[in-house]
Amino acid sequence: MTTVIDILSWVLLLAGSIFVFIGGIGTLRFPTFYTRLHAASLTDGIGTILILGGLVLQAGWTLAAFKLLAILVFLLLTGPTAAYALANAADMSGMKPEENEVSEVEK
Amino acid sequence: MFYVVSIAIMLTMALALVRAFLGPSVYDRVLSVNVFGTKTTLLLAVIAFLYGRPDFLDLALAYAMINFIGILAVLKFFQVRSNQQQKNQLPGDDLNDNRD
Amino acid sequence: MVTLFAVFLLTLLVLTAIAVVQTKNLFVAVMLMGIFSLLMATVFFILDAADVALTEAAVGAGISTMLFLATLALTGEHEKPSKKGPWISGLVVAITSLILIDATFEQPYLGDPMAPVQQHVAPWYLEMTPELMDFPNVVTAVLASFRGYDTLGEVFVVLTACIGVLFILSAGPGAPNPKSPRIPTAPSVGLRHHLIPRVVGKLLIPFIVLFGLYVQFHGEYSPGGGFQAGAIIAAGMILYALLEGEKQALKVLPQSVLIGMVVGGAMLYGMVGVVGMLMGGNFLDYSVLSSNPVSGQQIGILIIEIGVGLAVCGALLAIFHAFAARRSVG
Amino acid sequence: MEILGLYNYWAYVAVLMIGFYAVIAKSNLIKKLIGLSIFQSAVFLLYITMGKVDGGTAPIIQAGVSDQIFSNPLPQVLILTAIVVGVSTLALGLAIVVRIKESYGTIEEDQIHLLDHKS
Repeated sequence: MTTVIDILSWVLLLAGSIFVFIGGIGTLRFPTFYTRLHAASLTDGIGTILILGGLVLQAGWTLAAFKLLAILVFLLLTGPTAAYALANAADMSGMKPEENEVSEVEK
Repeated sequence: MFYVVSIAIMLTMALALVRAFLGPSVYDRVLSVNVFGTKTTLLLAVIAFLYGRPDFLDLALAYAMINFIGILAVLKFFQVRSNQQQKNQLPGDDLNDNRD
Repeated sequence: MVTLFAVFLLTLLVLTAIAVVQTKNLFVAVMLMGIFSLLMATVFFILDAADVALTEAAVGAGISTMLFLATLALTGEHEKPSKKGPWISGLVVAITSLILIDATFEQPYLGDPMAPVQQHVAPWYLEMTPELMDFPNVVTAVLASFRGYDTLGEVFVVLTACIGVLFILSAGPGAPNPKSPRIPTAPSVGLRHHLIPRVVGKLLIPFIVLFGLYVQFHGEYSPGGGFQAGAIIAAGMILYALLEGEKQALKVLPQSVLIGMVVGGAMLYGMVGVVGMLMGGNFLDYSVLSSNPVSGQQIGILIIEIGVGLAVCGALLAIFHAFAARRSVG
Repeated sequence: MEILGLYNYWAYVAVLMIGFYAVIAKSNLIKKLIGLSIFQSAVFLLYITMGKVDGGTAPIIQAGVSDQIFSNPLPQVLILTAIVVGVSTLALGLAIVVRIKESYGTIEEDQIHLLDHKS
């Protein structure tokens, strides 16, 4: 039973790190701000769920698992909020997605 | 296994850092600070397991909280500044080309 | 292996520091300072300093970023190019760094258990903490009891700095004037127009304060204590001020209450020492506070940690409000 | 690991000198304060580096585990308080910068000198 849980947790951790890393590449390589935001915030969500889920399986029924779940809930609430707030602030400042795309390509 | 995860997270941190250096707009930099913060939270959680001391997860929780408050503080800063610019009718420095 | 992590993170740290110094936009510099603090805190954690990492995260990445942003809102964010050439400064820095690097070759290697610093006092602290205080966090024990004088001094430094900031910022053209009503576009409106951050933020504030209290009262058993808890609770209250506006936040915790917290916290700390003297012990010797020296130590440490938490939380909040209340001039 | 044994100290020197350079070469007062913070962080790094013990763990004694090696708690205590004191002194510096901006209209050191000489 423990090996099954171990393998499952490793799969989750590995998948999480792949997602996180892909998100990192997207943050670096995408051409405009909004696309970068998209890459960062989406992979943040799934990467957090997978990595913390894998850690919860490692921790078992302990206080650590509860703390991990608290971190997970916290990150899942704050991550999208921060992404929304950022996109909103950028939009309010007059940085429009389509204009930005054109100007960025030209640069 | 934890090593693989932490190396992946650290590489992502490095990528986010490069984005923070490059910009070009301030929002890109704020975005990379946010990405960096969540990755630091995850890294700390993983390292707590790596060290075999999961009771240190408090730190990761604190990081997550502080990171969020920081982003909202930045948002507030943008709002205050745009208010000031409207009030003073200053030409205003264009946010979108902060290439330095 | 983990040491290699530290090497990697330290390299990023140095690069971040260079980027902070060379950027001309101060807002960008402040953002990069946030990253710098997070990296620093992670390095501290890898180097086994969990308490310090918690403090650096709460204070360095949280509070000082907010203070810098509050100042930038008042002073503007563009650095003008300096006229004086960097050559002389560069030369001074180069010479100093050569001397310092030469000195590092005399240092013991990282983690050397035979290094002089590991031989004296510290083993005694580690050995005596379970015996004298009967709780696991040696850092809290050293902070609050073995080196209680130091900490008392630090609390009074925080108090003095808070008084200084309040004095400096209560005069001059930008000072908050209670007679003239604020114009509605002033910074005090908060994030009214941002519904989602407001709702989520307000939802999280109770949990942040609760977590702060946990850090405060669990500080003997896990990383934490008065300094960290004060900073975390202050950050939570600052979040409230950001969301609801200064006015509302000052209604919840008026400036007078905050100053009361700072002074009261420092006084509480000092009074524990005086009570110890009255009960026949030395200043800040908690063993006499109870018939059992171990529980006396625990009571004393609990009370002074509350004093530290109150003082730090009050000071940071009072300083933040002093900055936020000012109008930008010209 | 022998080669990397001094890496922390080199990183400390590098960060310290970057902060030092910002303090002496930059004329913007906020930049100077940022440099001071960096300088301060370098000192923290030095102390925490000195406290690390090989194979050690954070000085929080785990129940039921014997034979643990702990890192040195003393530098950690010194730095913990220094961080909080550091931020309060930073606030004092920033408050002075705000007042200078109001009185002189600028926070560039060379312009402040010019204004001082004119009057």
